[in-house]
Amino acid sequence: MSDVQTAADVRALRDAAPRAPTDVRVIIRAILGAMRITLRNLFRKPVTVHYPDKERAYPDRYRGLLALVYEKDTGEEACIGCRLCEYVCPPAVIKVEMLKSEKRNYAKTFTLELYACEFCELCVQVCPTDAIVMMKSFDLSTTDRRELLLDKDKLHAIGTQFEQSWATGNKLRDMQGPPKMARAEHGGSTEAAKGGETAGA
Amino acid sequence: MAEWVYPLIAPFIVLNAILGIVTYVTLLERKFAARMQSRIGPYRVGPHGLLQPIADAIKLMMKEDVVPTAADRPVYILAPVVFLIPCMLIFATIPFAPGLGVADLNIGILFFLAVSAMEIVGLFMAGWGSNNKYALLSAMRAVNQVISYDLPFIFAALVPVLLAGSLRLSDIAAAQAGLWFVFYPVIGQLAFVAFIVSTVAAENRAPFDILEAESELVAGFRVEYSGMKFAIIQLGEYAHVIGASFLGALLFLGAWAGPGPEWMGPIWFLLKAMFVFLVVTWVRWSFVRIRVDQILALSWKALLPATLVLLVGTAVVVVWRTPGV
Amino acid sequence: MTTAASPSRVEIDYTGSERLTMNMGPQHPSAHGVFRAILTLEGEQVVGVDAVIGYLHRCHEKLAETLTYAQYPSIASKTDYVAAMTSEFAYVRAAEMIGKIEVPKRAQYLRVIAAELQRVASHLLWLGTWCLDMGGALGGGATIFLYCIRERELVLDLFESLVGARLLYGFYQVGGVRYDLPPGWPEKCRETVDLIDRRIDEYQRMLEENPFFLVRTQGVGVISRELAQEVGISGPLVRGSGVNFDLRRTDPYSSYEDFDFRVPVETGGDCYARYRVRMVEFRESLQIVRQALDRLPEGPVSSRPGLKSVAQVRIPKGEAYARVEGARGEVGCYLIADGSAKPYRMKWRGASFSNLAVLPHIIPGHKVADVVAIMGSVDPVFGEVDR
Amino acid sequence: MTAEQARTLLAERLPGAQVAGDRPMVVTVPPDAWVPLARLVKETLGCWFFSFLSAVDWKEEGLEVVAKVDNADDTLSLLLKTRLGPGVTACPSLTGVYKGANWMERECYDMFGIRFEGHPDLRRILLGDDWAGHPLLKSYPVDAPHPPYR
Repeated sequence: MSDVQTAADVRALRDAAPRAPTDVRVIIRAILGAMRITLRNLFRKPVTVHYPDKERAYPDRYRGLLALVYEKDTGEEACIGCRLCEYVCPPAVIKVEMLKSEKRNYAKTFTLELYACEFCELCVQVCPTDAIVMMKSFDLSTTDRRELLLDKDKLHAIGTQFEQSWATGNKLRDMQGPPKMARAEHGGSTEAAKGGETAGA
Repeated sequence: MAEWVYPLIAPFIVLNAILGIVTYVTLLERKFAARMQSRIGPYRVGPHGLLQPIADAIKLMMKEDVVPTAADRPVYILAPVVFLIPCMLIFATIPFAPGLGVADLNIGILFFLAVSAMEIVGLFMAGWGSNNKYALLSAMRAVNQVISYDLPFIFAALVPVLLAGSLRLSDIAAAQAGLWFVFYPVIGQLAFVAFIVSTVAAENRAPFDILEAESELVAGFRVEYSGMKFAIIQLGEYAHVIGASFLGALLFLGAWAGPGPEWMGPIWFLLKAMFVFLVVTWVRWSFVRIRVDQILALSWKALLPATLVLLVGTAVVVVWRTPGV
Repeated sequence: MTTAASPSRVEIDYTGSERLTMNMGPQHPSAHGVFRAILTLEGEQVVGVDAVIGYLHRCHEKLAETLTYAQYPSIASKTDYVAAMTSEFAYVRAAEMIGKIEVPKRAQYLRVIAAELQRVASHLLWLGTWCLDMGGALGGGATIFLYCIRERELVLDLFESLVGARLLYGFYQVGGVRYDLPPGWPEKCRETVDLIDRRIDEYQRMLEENPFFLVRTQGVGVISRELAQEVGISGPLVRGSGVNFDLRRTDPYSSYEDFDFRVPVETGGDCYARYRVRMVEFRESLQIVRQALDRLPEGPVSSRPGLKSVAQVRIPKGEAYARVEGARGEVGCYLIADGSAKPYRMKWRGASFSNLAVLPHIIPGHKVADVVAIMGSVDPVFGEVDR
Repeated sequence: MTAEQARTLLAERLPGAQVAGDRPMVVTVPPDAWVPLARLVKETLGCWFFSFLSAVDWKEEGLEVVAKVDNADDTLSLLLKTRLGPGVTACPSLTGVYKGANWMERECYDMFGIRFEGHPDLRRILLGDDWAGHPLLKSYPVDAPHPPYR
């Protein structure tokens, strides 16, 4: 750190560097060239979208608001309270309590702190019953932080309010996993594929 | 009407006209710059953003006018006014139509150039008065730059004066009836380019806007101003650029000469001034800013000698062209 | 956040003129994020600089010890949030090197496409913010900034239709990638790549011989070849100083050897040389994306079954250092695994951390305006510096 | 300078060094041979690129300082390790050999509390000066509320 560069060194370095073109023709051509670009853009269509008036087109895999959905056929709540999403969530914003009953289990309470969620879609990925999905909408702003602490019925309300994006647990897992026949010979090679094993986080 | 009424009403009308033009020129610039950057520009306030300047003006008036405690109060408070006065005075000598003007002095352009050099006093007062490191640095740079670019500005403006042979602005405009000075064979184009470059620099517009270089000095000498004082400084700056554009239109583009009936004159004059303003804005939005020492080097080493040679050349051509001198 | 001037700055012979200590940052418009440079000025001349970092420190390395291999990739993208794809790439490769997990060919190609598109998007943001710093928000700089952002939006749209997110993706996972290409994506990608190629010609015509730009960048912030090698900077910075060091060439990973591309090296070492290196890298990355799209093989996108639970990915005991050529240089991840679902220790080697360490050596002697140009050309991202 | 040449050179110049593996080649030395190893690696093996320097907390067995250097021209990459004994928090500094080590060692001190002798300016680089404790030590509680900031 002793050799602190001084202004003289800098001036020497600058003189050594190649000089900017000094003959007038090059300068004029460069200046006019640059101004021609801005002029050409003057007549191009502007790309900004009038956001609040016109809605932006969402791709079908859009990762927006989180929501809980109902079973397609029986119309019941899809969530069985298995807490897999609670374990996998990196910022641990999901809290689920299971309600045991005879045919199948339900989620007694399901809270999601949307203000800390990172929209990484891991919860959607691990959900065995495709209960939690992401919506095609990103207007999450509220005037009060407490509104962002979503409970079960708020999550269900969002589920019906917006259009659901493509990704659900099973679709993601099928896309990731190697095709069926490849999986057979992969079998137990490198890791113990004990599906659905819910080791504590 | 009595002869004292006209000098009273004319300035009142011209000042209000200028205030109107300046506020709407800011909108024109924002829309023009937006389109150049493939975006739309203000469009929410009023139809297509037409009420945006009025909204800005009201906002600035309502904003709290913070005076920093460490500021040198008298200098700080007077600075915006001292800055605004010359910027408004320059419109006194500009004739908007053959007879229509506040005061058509026979030394019109001399008055214009002298007064427009006065704005640097207000600017330095603002920088010094706000007692802020960034403002001080920016005020120093401002004095350097404006002074070194006033000379080329004056020499470029004097070329049409030589061609027209009179300092009175209306005479210069009349002399261009046949041939606009910008189309004068060689001298006209060079003088017009020199005029545009020195206008851009003398008004600290990019690419020479090291005065309020955000990336280094945050907001330059205006950093401690807010509310109405900030509006006045902003108004003064834009008025100065508009004044230079009007002067450019008058000197080089034959002020009110244009096809169409007689009363169309002022409208043509306004359109030409707006054209000059848009050229200055076009330059502003196309280039990266250059450093302080390079700006000064460009002025003293390149622009000043060039305009001097141009002036002498014009003089030689004028003397050679007028028979029997 | 040290307040007192650090003893490390040797007291330079005081030439009597008034000394001004100016704070550039941490909330400075051109500080590229939260970075504070305490500049000691003599008039316009910078005499001494003391860099203060740590404002964006979230202790990623402690976080990595509490999150499993399945969770951490989407957090890893928060280190270098401007080039999120390459950050995840390093972590995931380190885990695969320890567990000797082979990645299917298609996943390797998808990774290369994503990483190169991310380099283009990151360089676009670099060019935009650099011209914005030098040109001013109300000047020509803003014009080039908005053009670059307009093009970057096209790349982000591609990522959005592929992954669903625009800035932080979580696209990579141990053993491959999490998403396959949606239908119609390759055609859209080729069309975007061609458009960006044409637009880069426009930027070059606006800047290349432009005297305003050249005068601001040539001979400014020169990093000599020795200093470059001494401080351990990497990426476009070191290639701008004449050192031919590109990980995609010296240590090819994820089937980079299948593509032919040119590694640009300039000898000037100043801001302009770094600018030229990055402009060539734009074209080379676009070229790689085209080649990868042409030769994209069929097959699975991951060698492991879909993620079903948090602790599904277990890595046997071992350690490895995986490195990736990010947009700013060598992004590395030194991982020590102890056989459980969480790593024992993870050291993140951010490219910007070493690149920034060169600033105190090159800034003194320049004017204040140059400091802005140098900061922009070093292109630090403070998520990666502070981790 | 291929890996074998490097291996033989290391063996006869530094008897105490155990060399293992090839990519990267791991070289473990006792702390007192740390600076000579760095100097040897830089001058003779031509490893000019200083990738990173960090530490690992092996709980009872004490701290281990790790440094990665590369010779980019002929793809020779070395991982240098030195195990500080249990309870030892002092280590010779590499700033004399590599300028890049300056900030890295400051971060290592900040996170692990290892005092590097010979470092020109050893102070915290990422955390505030008034921060108590060194976060990356295994003994540092993960989510216990930290007094001053909660």
